[in-house]
Parts: sequence; C-alpha cells; structure tokens
Amino acid sequence: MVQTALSGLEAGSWFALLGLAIVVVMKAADVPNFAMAEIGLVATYVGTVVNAGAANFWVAVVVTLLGGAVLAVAIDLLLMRRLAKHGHFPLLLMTIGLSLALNALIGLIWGHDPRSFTAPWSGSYFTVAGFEISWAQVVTIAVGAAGAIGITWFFRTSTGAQMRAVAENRATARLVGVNAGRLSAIAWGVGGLIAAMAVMLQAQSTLVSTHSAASLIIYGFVAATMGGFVSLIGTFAGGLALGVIQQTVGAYVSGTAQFAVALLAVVIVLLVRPDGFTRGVRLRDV
Amino acid sequence: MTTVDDPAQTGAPVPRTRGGAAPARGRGALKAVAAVVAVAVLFAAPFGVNTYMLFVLNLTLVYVISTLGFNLLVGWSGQIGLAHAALFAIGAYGSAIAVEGGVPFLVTIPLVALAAATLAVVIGFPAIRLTGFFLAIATLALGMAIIEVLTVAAPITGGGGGMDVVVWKIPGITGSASTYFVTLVVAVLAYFLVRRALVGRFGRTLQTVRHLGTLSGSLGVSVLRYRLTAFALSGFLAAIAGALYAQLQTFIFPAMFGMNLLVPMLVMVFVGGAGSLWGPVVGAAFAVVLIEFFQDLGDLQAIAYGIVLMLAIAVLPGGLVSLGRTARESRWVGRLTSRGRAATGEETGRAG
Amino acid sequence: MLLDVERVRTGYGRLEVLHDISLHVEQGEIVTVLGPNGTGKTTLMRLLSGVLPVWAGQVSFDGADLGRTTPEKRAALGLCQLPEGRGIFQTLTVGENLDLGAVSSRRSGADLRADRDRVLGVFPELAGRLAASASSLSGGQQQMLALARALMGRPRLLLIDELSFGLAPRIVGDLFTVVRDLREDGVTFLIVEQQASALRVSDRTYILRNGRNELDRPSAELLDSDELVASYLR
Amino acid sequence: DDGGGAAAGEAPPGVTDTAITIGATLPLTGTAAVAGQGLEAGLRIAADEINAAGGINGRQVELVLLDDAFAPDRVVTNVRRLVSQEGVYALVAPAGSQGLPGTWSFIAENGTPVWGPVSPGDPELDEVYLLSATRKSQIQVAIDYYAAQGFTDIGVIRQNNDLGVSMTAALTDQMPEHPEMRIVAEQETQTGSTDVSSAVNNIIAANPQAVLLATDNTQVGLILQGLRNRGVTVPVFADQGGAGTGGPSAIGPAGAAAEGLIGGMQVDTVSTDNPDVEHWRGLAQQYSGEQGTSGFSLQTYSSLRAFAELVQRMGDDMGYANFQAVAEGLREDPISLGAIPDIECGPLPGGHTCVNQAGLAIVRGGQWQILQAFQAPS
Amino acid sequence: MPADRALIELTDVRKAFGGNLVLDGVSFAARPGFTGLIGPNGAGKTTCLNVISGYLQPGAGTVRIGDQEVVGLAPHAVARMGVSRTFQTPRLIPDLSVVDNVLVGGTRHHRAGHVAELLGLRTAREDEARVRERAAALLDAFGLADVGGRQAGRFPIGTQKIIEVVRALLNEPAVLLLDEPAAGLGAEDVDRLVEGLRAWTGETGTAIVIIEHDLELISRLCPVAAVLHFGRIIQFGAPEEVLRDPVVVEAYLGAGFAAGR
Ligand SMILES: Nc1ncnc2c1ncn2[C@@H]1O[C@H](COP(=O)(O)OP(=O)(O)OP(=O)(O)O)[C@@H](O)[C@H]1O
Ligand SMILES: Nc1ncnc2c1ncn2[C@@H]1O[C@H](COP(=O)(O)OP(=O)(O)OP(=O)(O)O)[C@@H](O)[C@H]1O
Ligand SMILES: [Mg+2]
Ligand SMILES: [Mg+2]
Repeated sequence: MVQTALSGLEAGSWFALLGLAIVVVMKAADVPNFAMAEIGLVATYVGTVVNAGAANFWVAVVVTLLGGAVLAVAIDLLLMRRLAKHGHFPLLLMTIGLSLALNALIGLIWGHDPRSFTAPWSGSYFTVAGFEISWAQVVTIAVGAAGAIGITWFFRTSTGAQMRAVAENRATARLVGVNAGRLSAIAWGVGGLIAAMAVMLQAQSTLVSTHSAASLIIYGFVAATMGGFVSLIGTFAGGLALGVIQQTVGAYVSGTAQFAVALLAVVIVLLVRPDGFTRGVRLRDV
Repeated sequence: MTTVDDPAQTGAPVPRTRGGAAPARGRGALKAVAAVVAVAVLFAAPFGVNTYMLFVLNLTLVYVISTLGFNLLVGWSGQIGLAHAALFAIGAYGSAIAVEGGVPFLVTIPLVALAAATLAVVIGFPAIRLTGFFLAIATLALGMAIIEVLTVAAPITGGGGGMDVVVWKIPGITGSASTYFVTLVVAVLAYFLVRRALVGRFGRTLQTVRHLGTLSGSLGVSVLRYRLTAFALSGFLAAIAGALYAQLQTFIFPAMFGMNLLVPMLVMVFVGGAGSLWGPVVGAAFAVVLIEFFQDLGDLQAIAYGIVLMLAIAVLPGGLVSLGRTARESRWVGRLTSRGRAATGEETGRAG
Repeated sequence: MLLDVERVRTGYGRLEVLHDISLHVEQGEIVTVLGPNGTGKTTLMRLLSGVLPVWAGQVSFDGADLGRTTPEKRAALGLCQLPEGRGIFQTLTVGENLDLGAVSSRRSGADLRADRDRVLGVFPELAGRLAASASSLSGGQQQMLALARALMGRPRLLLIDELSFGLAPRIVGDLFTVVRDLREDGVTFLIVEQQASALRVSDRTYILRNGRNELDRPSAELLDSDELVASYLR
Repeated sequence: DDGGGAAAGEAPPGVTDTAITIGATLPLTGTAAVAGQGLEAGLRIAADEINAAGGINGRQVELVLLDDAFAPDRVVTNVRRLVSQEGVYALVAPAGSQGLPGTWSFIAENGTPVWGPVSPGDPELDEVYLLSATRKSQIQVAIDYYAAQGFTDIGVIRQNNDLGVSMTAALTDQMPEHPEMRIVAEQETQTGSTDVSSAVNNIIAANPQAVLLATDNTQVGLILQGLRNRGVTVPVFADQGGAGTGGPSAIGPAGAAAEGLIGGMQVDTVSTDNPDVEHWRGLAQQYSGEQGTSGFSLQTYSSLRAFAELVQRMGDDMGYANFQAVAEGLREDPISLGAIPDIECGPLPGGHTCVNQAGLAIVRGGQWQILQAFQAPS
Repeated sequence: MPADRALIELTDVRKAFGGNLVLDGVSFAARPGFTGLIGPNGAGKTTCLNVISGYLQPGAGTVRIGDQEVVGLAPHAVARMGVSRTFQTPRLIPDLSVVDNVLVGGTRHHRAGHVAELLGLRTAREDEARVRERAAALLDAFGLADVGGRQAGRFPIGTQKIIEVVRALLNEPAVLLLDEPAAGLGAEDVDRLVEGLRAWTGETGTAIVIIEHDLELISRLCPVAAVLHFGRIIQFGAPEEVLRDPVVVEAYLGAGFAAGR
C-alpha cells in the first residue's frame, strides 16, 4: 500500500516535471513539444557519461541540467523560430521529426541498451515503521515539488503574461513591444532544463533508454492536459495524481492496464472539468 | 477596391476548395489526366513488379486509405482525434475474426467499416465538451482502451500473442495480388468519396466549424453533428484500411496498433499537407517508401528519416502538396519575376 | 521632423499596395489620414510599425532611418500603435493587457502604477474590470482598452488605425479632447479616421487613393471646403 | 502447402556456381538492437570464416542482412524483399520474433527454407527448422530445475506478448509434473514499457522462493534491480533472449543486481573452455563490429556453420526438395558442432524441432557460469 | 405584408454575468423593416443579440420569434427558425474564397442529407446549384460580384463586414441582427451597405435590427430606434426624437456631438 503510494508519487513526479516542461514551452511558443522527453534523454545520457567518467556526481547533475537547457534553446533558435509564422501543425510535426532524430542519434552514439544515472543514494533504502522507503523516491518527490514551486514563482512575474500574449498572437505582441524572441528562448531553456531534470531523476531510480521516452512523453502530455496547458500547479497535481492512479491500477488490477486506465481516468476528469485543474478561463466568443 | 490575385500563403493547414478561381480549373484538367494514367499504371503493377514491390505498393495504398480519413478529421475538421490507430485495429481484427468465422472477406469490409464508424462517433463524443489537446488526450485514451480490450479478449483475439489471418485470394491469382486489386479499387473509391465530401458543402462547413467553433451555429450549422460526422468518416476509412492491412500482414497482434503506428499516421497527414486533397496520397507514399529507401543506411536510417522529415517541414510548412504554391510565391521564384518580393509581411495577416 | 516617409512601396507577398507614398509628421502635430476602403491606410500603419518590410524608399523616425528595425524596438523608441481590429489579448485579463503596454519602456513598480491610474482616469469603464478576462469586454470597451494600452507605452508618436471604431459618440468626442491634451504633453499623432470630427482636432490631413498620395492640406481648409473629402467622411 | 513442391522442381534462387546468397532480417536498431547486433556479428563471423576456407562446395557465402528495428510489419516487408527482391536461397537465423509468423504463409508459397529462426513458436512448416530450444522448453527446463532444488513457491512475471504466451504454455505443460509446486504470484507487464515497479511490489509481497521471467532484457534488468535493491535474493530465471545468457545485454544494465540471475541456454556460454566455443571466441575477438562476443553471436554463428555443413552434404542438387530430404535425414547422422546440442531434424510432425535441450547458466561474480548442462524437459 | 406584426419580441429579459446585471428587464419588439438599437458602450446591445440568437440563456424573460418561444434553443436551431446575425468583429474564414464564405450561410436551402451529398444524388446537386445562384445574386447586389473568387482574409475589415452581411442574408432570414455593420466602413461602403439592405427589405419584409454608433446611418435607415442604457430600454421611437432626449444626449451623445451637428 505505502509502497504503491510512494512508487506512484515518484513516477508522478517524473510525469509532472515533464508536463511542466511541456506547458512552459506551450505558454510562450504555443508548440506542443513532442521532443521534450528526448531532449531530457540526451541531456541525461551526457550526464551519465560525465558521471561514469569519475567526475563528481554534482558536476554531472549540473552538466545534465545545463545540457537540457542549451539543447532546447538551440532547437528554438535553429528550427522553431522560422516556422512560427506558419501556425501549429508544422511546428508540431517538427517536434515529432525532432524526437525521432534525437532518439536515433542517442542510439547511434550510446547504443540502445538501457542505462542508469547512479546517484549516491541510488539503491539505498531506509525503513520507517516497517516500510522500506528508497532514498531515490524521497529525493525525486522532493526535487519534483521544489522544481514545480520554482517555476510557478518564475512565471508569477509579468513574464508569464507576456508569454501568453506571444502564444496568442505573436505579431501583435511584438507590436506592443514584447520581445517575442527573448521570451521563447527563455521558455525553451527553462523547459529543456526541467525535462532534463525529469529524465535524470527517472534514470536515478530506474533505467532509461531510447524507448523509455515514448511512454514518458505521453504521460507528460496527459499531465499538461490536466493543467489545462496553462496552470503549472494544475499540471503538477495532475502528474502526481496520474502516477498514483497508474501505480494503483498496476498493483490491484494489472500491470498492462496501467496505461489505458490511467488515461481513462483523465478522460473522466476532462469530461467533468473540460479545462482540467484550472479555474477555467472561459472565453467570451460572441 | 484593389485586391489580391494570387492565393495566400498562410501556413496552418489551408484546406483548398476550388474557390472558382479560373486558373485552378485548367490545372485541374491536367491533374485529372495525370491521375487516370497513374491509376492505369497501378492496375498493371502486379504484372510488372515482384511481390516485394507489390507489397510495398499495397502497404502504401492501405495507408492512403487510412490517411484520407485521418486527414479529414485532423486537417479539415481540425479535431486531433488520436484513436485512429485503434479504429484501424478494429478493422483489422474485426475482419480477421469474421473471416475466421466463415464470413467472406469482401463482405467483412463494409461490416467493419460501419462498426468502426459507429465506434468512432462514440469515441468522438467528448467533442461535445472538449476541443484541441483535451480532445486529443481523451481520444488517445479511448484508443488505448480499445487496444487493451483486444489484448484482454484473448479467447477471440489471441491476446498479446496475436492471431493468424486467413488470407483471401481470387482463384488463380497468386500471392498478395488479390488483396492488391481490392486495395487499389477501394483506395480510388475512397479518394473520390473524400473529394466529393470536401470540395462541396460538407467540406466548407467543416472548415467553418473548425474556424468559428460554436459561432457557426448562427449559420444554422449544428457544430456537434459535423464534428461527429467527421469522426464517423475517419473511422469508416480507418477500419477499411485496417481490414486490408490484416490481409497484408497475415498475422496481427495488439502491439502493432499502438503509438508506433499512430505517430507515422500523423506524419503522413502533416507531411502530405493537412487539409489538402492529395496530401494523404503524397504523405503515405513518403512515409512508406522512405523507410524502404533508407533500409540500406543501417544505423543511420532512423536518424535520416527524422532529418528528412524535419527538412520537409522546414522547406514546405504547408506539406509536400504545397510545393507548387510555395514555389509560385517564394522569394527566389519571385525575384525572377518582375515585381517579386519577399513574402515576409505575411505573418501579420491582420494583427489582432 | 519626427516622422519622415520618403517614396515608400510595400505590400503583401508579391502584391504591391503602397506606391511611392511620401508623408511627414512634425513633432507635436496631429495628422489624419483619409482614404476609401482598401486604399492602404492600414497597410501604411503596418509599414510604420515594422510589421511589413519597406520594399523601396525610406522611413525615418526622429532623424534616424528605421530600416528593418523590429516592431518591438520601434515600440521601445516610442512608436506606439493601436492596430486595426484592436489586437486585444483575449486570453489575458484587462489588467495584464494594460501592463503589456508598458513592456517596451521597461517600467515597473510605482512608476507603472502611476501611469495605470492616469490612463484609467481617462477610461473609468475599465477601472472596475482589471481582473476580468479581456474577452468579456464589450466591443467598445475593448477599443478603449487598446487605446489605453497604447498610452501605457508613453508614446512619442501614436499611430491610431480608426480611433472611433465601435465607440459611442460621447466617448469619441471625449477622446478627441484627450488627444488634444496629450498633444500638450508632447505626444504626436498619426490617425486614420472616417469621421469628420477627426478633422476638427487634426492640424493636417493626407488623402490616399489606390495606394498613392492624393493630397495634403491643413485640415481646417478641407473641413468646410472640399466635397471630395466629404465623400470619404461620415 | 502447394508452393513448396512447385518451387522445389525448378532451379532454386540465390545459387550460382561461385556464390550462394543467404538472408536474414534482424533488429539492428530499435528496442532489441543490442541482441540484433550480436546476431549480426555471429552471421558475419561465420560467413567470413567459411569464405576464407573456400566457401560451401566452392560457393562463396553472400549475406543480405536487413534491419527491421524490431517492428513486426517491417519484418514482414523485409522477408518479402529478401525472397522476391534479393532472391536469397534461404533465410538463416532470422530474428524479429513476433513479426515472423506473419511471413509463414508467404514462405510456404515460395518454399524458401528458414534455418534456425531465433526463438519463435514452432509453426510445423516444411520450410522451417528450429535449431535451438524454444522459449517454452527453456522455461520447462527451468521449472524442472527449481523443482529439483525443492522450491515450491514460484513467482511469475510475463510480458503481454508472445513471450508471455510461451510462459503460459510452459506452465500449463510443466507444473503438473511437479504437484508440490504452486504459483504464488503471477504478474503481467506492458510490452516495451520500462515501468515494472508494481509487478515487483506484488512479487515481493507474495515472497516466493524462486522467480520465472518472460520479458525483454530491459525489463529483466529492471526487475532484478527492483528485487535486489529491496534485499530479495531468490533465484530469478529468464530465457536466453531475456537474460542474454552469456552476454551483457541484461546483466550490464542490472549491474550488481544481476548476481544470481539464471539464464536459459540455447547455446553454450561464451566463456566456457569448450574448444569449439574457444575457436569462435578467437574469431569473435577480431570481429570489428558491435557485440561480437555476445551469446547471440555464438548462436547465429553456430546456425550458419550448421547450415554450411548441411548444404555441403546436399552435394550438387541444390533443389529445395533435396534440401528438405537431407535436412530431415539428420536423425540418422546429426550435425554436431559442440557449442550447441546436436542437430537432429526429422520429418514432420515434430521433426523440425531439431533441438529441444536447453541448458542453464548463472551469473556469479558478474560472470556467466554453466549451472546445468543441456537437457530436455522431463 | 402585415407591417404591424412583430417578428421578434423580447419581454422582460434579464441577464447577469457573475455579479453584474447586464440586461435588466429588456422588453422590445421589431417589425418588418429596420429597427435601431443604440446605446453607450457596454450597455448590453451585443448581449441582447447573443440572447436572441441562443448563445446566452437569459436569467429571466422570454424571446419570441414570430409566435414561437426560442429561449433554450441551441444557436443552430434558432438560426434555422430564420434568425441570422453578424458579429461585432467580422468572423469569416480567412482562407476560404468570398463565395465559399457566403455559401456556408445557406444552410436552410439544403434539403438533402450528408449521405445524399456524398453519393452525389440529384437533390444534393440541385440544392448546391440553387444556393450558388442565390449567393451570386446577393454578392452582386452588394457590389462584390467581381471579387467572389478571392480570399476573404485579405480584405480590409470594412469589406469583410459587408461579406458577413451577405452571408447572413443567404439564409433568407425572417429576422436579421446586425452588430455594428458600418463600423470601419468608409463612406462609399456605407452607401453600398444601405442600398443593399434597403433593396432586400423592400422585397422580403425581413425585420432587421441594427446596432450602430453611426447615428447618421440609424437616422437614414430606421423609422424607429431603441436606446439601451445600463441594460434598460430608456427610449423607443423615431430617431430624431430619441436623439433629442436629454438623458440620451447626456449618456450617449455627449455635448460635443450636439454641437457638432
Ligand atoms: N494580409 C493581406 N494579404 C494580402 N492582401 C492584403 C492583406 N491585407 C490587406 N490586403 C490588401 O491591401 C489593400 C489595402 O488594405 P488596407 O487594409 O490597408 O486598406 P484600408 O485603407 O486600411 O481599408 P479600410 O479603410 O477598410 O481599413 C487591400 O486591397 C487589401 O485587399
Ligand atoms: N461573457 C461575459 N462575461 C462577463 N461580462 C460580460 C460578458 N459579456 C458581456 N459582458 C459585459 O456586459 C456588458 C455589456 O456588454 P455588450 O457587449 O452587450 O455591450 P455593448 O452594448 O455591445 O457595447 P458595445 O457598443 O461597446 O459593443 C459589458 O460591460 C460587458 O463587459
Ligand atoms: Mg484599415
Ligand atoms: Mg457590442
């Protein structure tokens, strides 16, 4: 029971963080980024190399996080910008192509066998009231929460409003003096960093590989949906809920139904609250 | 009042109906001839090419059928319904199981088509309240559920282990040629069905619903009815394609119809050009042929696929079908012509 | 000379809309632009705010050539605009829309609040709605918001595409007086209008026709004389 | 099956006086790439060796290896390409597990021999010859072993695909043999997923004396970590594919947690001092590509060597009819390579399962060691 | 046509958003021909239209079209009863040609269902032919015949508004609701609009409710006008009188306006 809850919150934190990464980019660039998981994965792989290279663990962590941010910004500058004016679909497809390419690239450089990001606390457990609790789980949950709070704080500033303005209408936003370029770079940077954090945490308590990205990205999007693609807190809550549901189903129903049931739970949430866990800002359309 | 003569170059899928513009007609006639020739060649194919090439052709056509439906839903009605792969699976399993139960293959096609169309309406029902990504996630979930059901229903479907498909043959014709002919005929029919639907009232109303949402109500359009009809049609075609796919694969199992099918399906829609008529054909051919073509690149193939995909988008955001239009309006071509100018200002449309 | 437009051409894609347009606006002047529908007034505005590129000719602001300066940079220079169709951000609140106007001049804190209060003084209708979604505003209220936002940018030259768009007569009347007052504070105006009353506040008027200069006269002359002008006014 | 006979009469494809073309479809990229590279290595090593020694009856071996990225539909397409486009004489050690059944009807139509496909079920086709113990019989052997150790409480984790199916089949056939044994927990995992925690939690809760796995090697690695991290040290079995017996594919990622992993053996472990294995090891060490020294490499190496031996025995008549005749004659005069059990095919039914003995190996001190020699299920 | 019969009638309609009461017991009726609806910004004019056309459900009160109660009907149902409208900010499909934009408005002319259409049955083809013909005629009446093939999104707002009016007329509505049709129009275009609309009512006896801030236009077209202020009708009558009313001058016109005229 407790085990299930913990595993749930742990997995939930990964989903939540990835969801946050997606939402952040969505806010500013209005792009559903299907390459987010791969961005995090590339960063994490670089990190594992550094980590294995007998460098200090914390150095590896910093490299990972920065790696994610830098990669994301580069993608924004080199690929996304020029497509912005063409609307959603090309951007969406670009991220899909990107995810395929990055995934293959990882396979090419580091091979396809799964690997882990060994942390000082990886694999060590402590016992409370007869329950074994893994440090990795505790760390993940804590860092996840911290990350969420950090980002929410970051976007409470007027930057948040500016980003939504750019997302709604880039041209007009620039007209009133918003520096759309700078904003989307920031958003991508932050997004990449969080994504890297998500995958790195995953790699610290389990294995990641070129094919672990696929399901992670979906869960990430589901979390983002729960947050209505705008609310950061909503996304975080959604991610955690998703994790717990998914683990509970795994424990008491079947390991194979996890995915479907977790998603179905979301459908129900959506049908009850069409904007997810947000105070639905209904637009007056007439 | 002065106005513009050449069509716009707005990036997001610009469904093109024949807006009565004169030049379009001339090109239309040309296209028609080309199409007839192409179809004729395709019918001759089985006698010309080996079974492998025939198989690839066949596969392409199957995806053309399914993408015609997917494009109608995503590109025209603007609803990102992600249960398409699952409906495709329904077609595959439905047909395979029915054939096993003694129903003639050709009969199973309309059966699964109607069944899937109905199911698609159910899946699309969240569209009452949901749009955009919310709808996408909801439909994705329902799709996953279907796949899960196929896995659990082992007694009928063979579960995760998969099931053999009784292959249908026209007496005297060997190999997959039999299915090929059926696929080809269906594909052509499907194209004309979709075409008729989209160039007429249905198509323009779909676009209205997509652009104006609830506001189209004031025109007497029942928004929900159109959204669901789009779902039904896409499911209809998905299932037909699925049935033919099963015949092609001769062995099917649930994992075939998950994400690893859905993503290529999306790629086909967008690469071809969402909201265009020829897009699905081009997109399907692109996706299938490219993979075969890259076969010999070894480790590089996957990465090459991704990169080509990205290039295609970077160069032709409107999809491959926009090639002609883009060329006509592009800087470079423009430069050559007299008052050619960079098409920069375009992004404005009108600010606000 | 604050704004100087020298024989510029521009348009959309490969369609040229403005042919060799020239005009100039002096510091502290109020200039109106008239012209039939589809003649290129809005296009001119887009050109000045940097949304459309200059194909030929030159646009200079305060003596400096604007060239390919981006819209946001121009806004920072004090070249603010109320675009055709208002360009209100529907997904933001009224307050957020307002504050966006101040982004270009990078102000914040007390300074910002002061400006806000000043602007809201002009549009009391908005004061009570700051927290509401901008989309909930009525058409006219959105027009007010758009103008208010433009004023938040501490404009030196304010480009207005149809000031009276969707506004009740009383408001329009008030706004023209506001315009006069702002001019006293050193704001310069370039206003596209359809209403005769506009000529009553403006010093000079340009008339465009089919993307070309038609004439350039002191507004007062036009107002009661030219029937040609009358045909553009309402 | 009509096609087989029809094709047998006329001269078969892929053979000239100087060359014989052989094909396989392998997961060289994608989720099973590690295994795929090993399988490729074995074929190339064998081909080079054979060719260096003058080929098969003077015919140089030409390999056509296609990548299916472990996607079943690609497997189906590839097999068609190998047969109709590349015109191969036979398929040797094709992998692409779950896609292969989709090609049987096509194979039957063309009569192309499929020699030693890597771990599919047994289709009972004239054209298909199984050279190594199926997943099912490996699991059966493992069950026997557990019984011999006196374990009674067994935990099971299976993937919801063909792997899981063969686990179920093995359990239904073999558990009755050992009435004292019972299954205390049976968990199913999602194909391709990396989330096994709930399965692991449930297994631990049931605290079994031994565990049977039928999952891909990533999941094997994850499950091992999950169990060992929480101090559960009971023996864990996985088949050759899942455990990558002899190779690093599962124990690499699992790291220290791999200690005590029992792997099914279709071929001898790569590290034994068996002279034939040593011979292969020598060649493998020179191999330039990836995964040359893995167990998968030894497996396909052996398959191709066996194939060469068989074709040698066929003499001048390369017709498919003769191929079948000679192959089904192996009962009398088996091919013995040392690294794998003797190959003794016979006529159908049943005869095309040329090998059904499986061995067991265990990881001790990070090294694979033989635990139990090749033997058939009781 | 019986000019006295009210085609549309609101009685004591109330509507509130959150705390703020936007329609506070609005009652008014429109007969064939033009009826003006004027009032300060934010008075509730557009909200009125939204209530009538079924986008908003009133908190209280009734709305009758002819002699049918429409409160509770979905927008498309109301539209099919013969109520067409335009929007304050034009809502065309920018990528479609002008003709196609207009054709979408012809829903009431289509008898054949989707299936008939997909199969290309004669009924469907006839329907299509008929609407196209009507649309062409209408575009011509509003002087847009020659631009039918061009993309709607590229026209200036003014022109887009006229196109929207044409789209609304294609359904041959009994009641036409126009929300500031002349805003952003130049003098020429206003004239075009007026002639087009006059011609139309002359033939059909449609009841046209016009929201406008351009009082010239109101005076030109409307025999009667209602003034809405803070959700109440504070005046109803001939424009000349209405506009002389001191309350109206104070709330809506402003001193400057009176001086201006
Ligand atoms: N995004 C666009 N793409 C192509 N052509 C355009 C675009 N926007 C405007 N045009 C064309 O440019 C010309 C000028 O349009 P503009 O909006 O500048 O006229 P305007 O004077 O502002 O008219 P109005 O008084 O109605 O606002 C028109 O013929 C219009 O068709
Ligand atoms: N969906 C909504 N949510 C909240 N308030 C609303 C909503 N719709 C309208 N309002 C408010 O109701 C009042 C009336 O709005 P309405 O659009 O009817 O005004 P109007 O008479 O059309 O004004 P205008 O002439 O400026 O268009 C305004 O104060 C507006 O802010
Ligand atoms: Mg304009
Ligand atoms: Mg209004």
